Amino acid sequence: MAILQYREALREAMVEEMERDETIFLMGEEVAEYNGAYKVSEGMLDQFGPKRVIDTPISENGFCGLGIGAAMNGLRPIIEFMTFNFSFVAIDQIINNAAKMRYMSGGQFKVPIVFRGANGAAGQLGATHNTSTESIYATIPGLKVIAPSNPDDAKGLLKSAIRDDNPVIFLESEVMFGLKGEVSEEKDYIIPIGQARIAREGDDVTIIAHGKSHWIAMKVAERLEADGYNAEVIDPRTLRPLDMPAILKSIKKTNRCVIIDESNPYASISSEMTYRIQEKAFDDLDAPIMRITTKDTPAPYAKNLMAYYMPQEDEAYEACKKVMYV
Amino acid sequence: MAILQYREALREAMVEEMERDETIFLMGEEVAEYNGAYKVSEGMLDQFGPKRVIDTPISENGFCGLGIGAAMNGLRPIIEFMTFNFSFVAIDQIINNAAKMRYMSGGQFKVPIVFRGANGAAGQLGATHNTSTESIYATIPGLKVIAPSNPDDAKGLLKSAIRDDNPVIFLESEVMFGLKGEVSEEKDYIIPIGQARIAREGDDVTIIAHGKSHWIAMKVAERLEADGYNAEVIDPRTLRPLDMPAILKSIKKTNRCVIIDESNPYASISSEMTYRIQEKAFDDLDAPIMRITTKDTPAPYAKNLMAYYMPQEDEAYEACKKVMYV
Amino acid sequence: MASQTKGTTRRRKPAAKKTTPVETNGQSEKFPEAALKLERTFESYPAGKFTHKDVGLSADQVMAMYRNMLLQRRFEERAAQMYGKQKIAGFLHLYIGQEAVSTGTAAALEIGKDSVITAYRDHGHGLALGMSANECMAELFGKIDGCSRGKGGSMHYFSKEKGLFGGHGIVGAHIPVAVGIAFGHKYRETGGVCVGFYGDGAAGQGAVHEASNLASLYELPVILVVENNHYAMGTAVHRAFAETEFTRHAVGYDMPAAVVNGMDVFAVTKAMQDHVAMARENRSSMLEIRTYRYRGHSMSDPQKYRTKEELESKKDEDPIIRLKAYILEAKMSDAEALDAIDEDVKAEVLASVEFAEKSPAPDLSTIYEDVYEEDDYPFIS
Amino acid sequence: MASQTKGTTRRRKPAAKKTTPVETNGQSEKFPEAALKLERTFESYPAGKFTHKDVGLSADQVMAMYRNMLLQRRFEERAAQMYGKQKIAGFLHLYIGQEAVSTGTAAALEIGKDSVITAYRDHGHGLALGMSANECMAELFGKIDGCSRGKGGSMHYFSKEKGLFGGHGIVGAHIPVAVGIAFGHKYRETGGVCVGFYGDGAAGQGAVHEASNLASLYELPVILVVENNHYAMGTAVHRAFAETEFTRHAVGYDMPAAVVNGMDVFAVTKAMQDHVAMARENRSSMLEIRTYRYRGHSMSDPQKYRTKEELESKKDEDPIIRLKAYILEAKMSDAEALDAIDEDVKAEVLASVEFAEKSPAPDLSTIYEDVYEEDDYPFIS
Ligand SMILES: Cc1ncc(C[n+]2csc(CCOP(=O)(O)OP(=O)(O)O)c2C)c(N)n1
Ligand SMILES: Cc1ncc(C[n+]2csc(CCOP(=O)(O)OP(=O)(O)O)c2C)c(N)n1
Ligand SMILES: [Mg+2]
Ligand SMILES: [Mg+2]
Repeated sequence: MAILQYREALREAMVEEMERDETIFLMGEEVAEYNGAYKVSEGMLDQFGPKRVIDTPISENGFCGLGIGAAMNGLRPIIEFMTFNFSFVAIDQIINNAAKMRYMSGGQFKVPIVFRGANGAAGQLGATHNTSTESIYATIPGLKVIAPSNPDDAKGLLKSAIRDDNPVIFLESEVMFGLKGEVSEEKDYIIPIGQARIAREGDDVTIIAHGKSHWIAMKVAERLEADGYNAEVIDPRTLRPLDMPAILKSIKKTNRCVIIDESNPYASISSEMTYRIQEKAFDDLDAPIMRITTKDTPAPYAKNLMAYYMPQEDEAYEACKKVMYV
Repeated sequence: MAILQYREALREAMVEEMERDETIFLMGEEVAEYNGAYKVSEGMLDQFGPKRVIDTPISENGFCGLGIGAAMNGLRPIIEFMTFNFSFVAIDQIINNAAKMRYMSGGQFKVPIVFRGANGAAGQLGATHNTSTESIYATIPGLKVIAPSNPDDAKGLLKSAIRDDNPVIFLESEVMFGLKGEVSEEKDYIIPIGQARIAREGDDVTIIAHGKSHWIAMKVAERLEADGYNAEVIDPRTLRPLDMPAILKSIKKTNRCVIIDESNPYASISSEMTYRIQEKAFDDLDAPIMRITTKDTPAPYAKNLMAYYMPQEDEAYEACKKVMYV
Repeated sequence: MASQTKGTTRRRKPAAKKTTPVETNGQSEKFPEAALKLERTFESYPAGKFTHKDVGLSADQVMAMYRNMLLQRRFEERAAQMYGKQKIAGFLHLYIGQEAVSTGTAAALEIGKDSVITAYRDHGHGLALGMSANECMAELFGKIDGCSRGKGGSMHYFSKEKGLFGGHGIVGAHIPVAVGIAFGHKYRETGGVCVGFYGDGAAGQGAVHEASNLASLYELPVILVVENNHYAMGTAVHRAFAETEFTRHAVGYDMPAAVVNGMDVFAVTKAMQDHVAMARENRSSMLEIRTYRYRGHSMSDPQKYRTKEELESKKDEDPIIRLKAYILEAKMSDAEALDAIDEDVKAEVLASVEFAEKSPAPDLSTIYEDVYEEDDYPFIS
Repeated sequence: MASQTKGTTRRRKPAAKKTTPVETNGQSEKFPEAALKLERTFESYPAGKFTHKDVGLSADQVMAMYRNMLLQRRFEERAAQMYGKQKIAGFLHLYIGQEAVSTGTAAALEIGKDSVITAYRDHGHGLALGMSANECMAELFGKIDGCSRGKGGSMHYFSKEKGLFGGHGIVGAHIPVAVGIAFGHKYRETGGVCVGFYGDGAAGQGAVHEASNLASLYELPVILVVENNHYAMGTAVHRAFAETEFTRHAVGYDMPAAVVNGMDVFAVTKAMQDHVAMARENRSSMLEIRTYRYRGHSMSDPQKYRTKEELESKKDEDPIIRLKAYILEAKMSDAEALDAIDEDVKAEVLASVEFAEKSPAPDLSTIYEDVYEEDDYPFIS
């Protein structure tokens, strides 16, 4: 096992895949000469040259569409959003072209493309730069959506995403780019899309959390352990498709569920998980499913407000106790 | 009561408000000289002239942003999307500018604007022209989202939306534009935003459905009545904010719920309603909440596929029987 | 970074490759003391200027073009009739009047190697590229033998074999895709080029702006073509654009541009040949092809935005009548033989209707096909 | 529809209002037989050409401009320091080097009547329009007395009173809003105009394209200004645009355009005055103001994309040093008095830091304020 930063794991995934397959290229703002706004692609221009590591103008709609056309014509683009906040100017390309092209063409044209970059809150950046986009992308059939919480998953899943013949939304995190963790050194390390990871086993309550909320879940589980309760922590890793078998198996054991989801609450990932859990495991639930999300407001700037805006560890802890009736 | 088409009710709402308030204007593709792609604005250019009824180039991002700037500077724009399928090229303006401007400016600038037009499926138009956008807009704090199912609600709610000092997403339907119904002739007929309508009372099962799915709910309720069951049919009318008190009151009575939602299922309105119902009325539920949605695929063209794609009356009927355990 | 010069990104290679004369005032370190001057010339390809020989076509090829234009026309006339009979639903945007554009383009391309992408008004382009009337009609009928398996309908013709990257419904949104297809050709060194057609109305979309700059900046083998039929639904060009000369839109992208009379198939062929040649050297360019749509925008258009007189006057320019006259004048054929072609085309179209009728509706299970690559994707249900 | 002529939509009123000479070839019914020719001239506003008298400024006004430019500079220097002390977080994009642009603009506007909107690099514009250092610093500190109640931060300065419609974080997305603000002025007949600033990088956004066409088509009182500081983060202009002369981007919108040396505050004032005058007659226009950002893009920029030499050479053009030299040369003031101004400005900035420190953090309950108009909106919780 190597110890890598999250950003390094992402880079390793891209580098290994690009070494393997000449049709893969990386495109985005500042990915080449600047070595990436968040240094994810550091050194890649030097290694692969400007044919395959390509700086763009600030034209997300244009270069996402370019990626889609290139994917239809034999290439496998990796498109970096400096952050997913800026994907809204290009969302029509993702929703109407990337996700639907195979369908509209009756299967003639596939779009093997990865849209990747930081998603979700990243501190005191204000309302436009802290958007969690996962529920918006997950609602779209034709896309896959991945949100790894640690370097190992980041590597294994990004490699899978690049090899996947469908358009994949790959959600990283500004806040986690520097996060270090063990990463498999296995050659061709692949984590299959659509499989959740049981990060911690337990039978008192199931905590589901993706992306950086996973780390809140782990802390809450520790606190609960100190109280004598065993939380099972599930990191879904892939949001579309959801690994419902893994989630349902856990619920059948714990009979309670808390979801931590860094999205605005309305029609979020937590809403969907709740629907599907109660649909399939109604009789197994001993308490309502509870969710901890960001507030139902835009993101503020002030330090205290922004801290308050985010899912709170305390809230999650209290929610667990509440669903355990303790 | 007058008998009006849905489109006529919308037009009456706009005309009455524009007669009342000079700062209101209507802008969009083909709204003026062509009298509206779906004839909603027929005659309005003649009545109000080109200063207030304005044709645009096919530049949704541009003219939505224009509307937002105009709203910040003392006007009350009504922006028509030919259909909401085309709102994706402008969604950044709606999410980042309309919804967040008041917040980012610490309350200095309000954005009283209505984005209106047809939403959802409209027959054999293929994958890009059949998108239900409600869950995407409803997730955004700062917006209100309305989806009337009949002419009377269309009129009363559009008038409220135009008067509202917040940005409002107003979702109509191509398929319903010709739908006729009674419309109040009351002067200044206003239906408050955020209030559900109990379309039919009953105590065996609650069926919640907005927009044109409401009519499926009504048919299902009739079939159930023939079987000897009384369904309560709730038309939420406003999707953000949701009238949870009305919904919960009904659930406490019926203890069962079926939701018909013409969105793709993942993170849809039905997901959110389910979360909130089980959260607040867990002990009142005698069966899992069931939803009927469009298929988890893009919309196809072929007649039989498209019919199959849509929420099915039969499915909804069966779901009601299932949650009633009959 | 020495490797930069081989890159995709343009490094201000100056005016050498320009075909339009340019007063070169690249942004310099020195601030300009005097007013900046700009001069540009945009080539014109008027009707009647080019013969079939000028564009290197044999008499047989001209006859094939004529037949294909007629096929496009008769196919759509029949489709309109079938729409009236409710065999076809949704939108049906007819290309009638614009056939010289699709046909002249196809004549300048290497089909199989080059690519075309267009908006929803795509029947003409599909047939010009050699798609069969059968697969095209079956698609309109929503049948399994349609080119897109009945999933696409009128707006979504696709043919991987013929290089048609679609029929697209979101105005302007396929132009970035066009640029990406060209990117693929250059990257893979296929030698192919991409022609991206968009309507005059689509020029109002930001997507077209972004894509145009990318095409020129990255020096991609693409020809961006405004198929200017004078209206976007009911909106005449001058009601939507401050600058109605589309060639001038190319100035902001430092792209050569030309204007073409789209009612003369040889003018289109010539312009396309010239610009395809540029594209083969990775020089992107823009064409405005002026044409006219004889029918309504889709099937339910009262057409109050134009006068009967205007429509009639334009019918004098009918590209099929023009080519017919040319053929007769050049004595490539005679009236009788041309009538026989018409009969033949009509028979082909009728056969396609029969084919479409007989083709089965897609099985309901196909709704879940072609969404994802894999067969076992766990759809929500 | 006779009423059309009074409308918002432009009806091809021809070249009468043009200030740049134009070869008029409006799209005509007749197809052009010969190549189309285009000639344009873009005015230049170089440094050193205009005196304060040329732009109608009194000595007092010049001194006030000098003081304000210095205030912008010192304010940001202090803000950078406070960022280092973690009193300020998130992004902090400094305007240092660009102060002549904000200041020259404010001098040409009627504050209170006219409007300005810009991107996230907004401190200079705020202070130039007369916002107080206190409310500006408190905003950076995220305090309740900040101009945006601590909700906006560095990127989101707003002042309804001074006509600053924001500080905006999504590149280019505020330019349609700029056009809408101008629409509001015209519609309500306020006599006001709107100046919309965007970065060179932002010109790559489709939003800017769409907005530019709308502004020109609807004849709105707006001036669209590319504040060209040569880089978008690490991307030099020539690496992002096929056409690096921004004035030429205006051709596609039939808009007059000019280039301005943004290191000379009088050049900016003059250009703005000329274009504000056009705007007051509902003629939209475009300005490219060339300037230079002396600091990194935000606080964590290694700046490897430019050489030390380049940076140093640009510092010779420092707009504050230039104005100082002008003042001394014109004997409007002397070195001592200028030093006193500097001290005074520093004191004002220090006081603003103290003000910001003392201002309370917003109460947690304010998180739910300013989302909706009403107090009783039923938030999900
Ligand atoms: C983004 C978007 N906005 C609006 C529409 C609705 N619409 C479909 S066709 C059309 C007119 C397009 O005109 P033009 O580009 O000139 O093409 P033509 O129909 O003349 O071939 C419009 C507004 C759309 N499909 N996509
Ligand atoms: C749509 C969008 N894409 C990307 C970004 C990230 N970003 C922030 S500033 C910037 C560079 C902008 O450069 P320019 O417009 O020249 O303005 P300057 O910073 O030079 O003032 C980028 C890419 C963004 N904020 N919005
Ligand atoms: Mg057109
Ligand atoms: Mg810049």
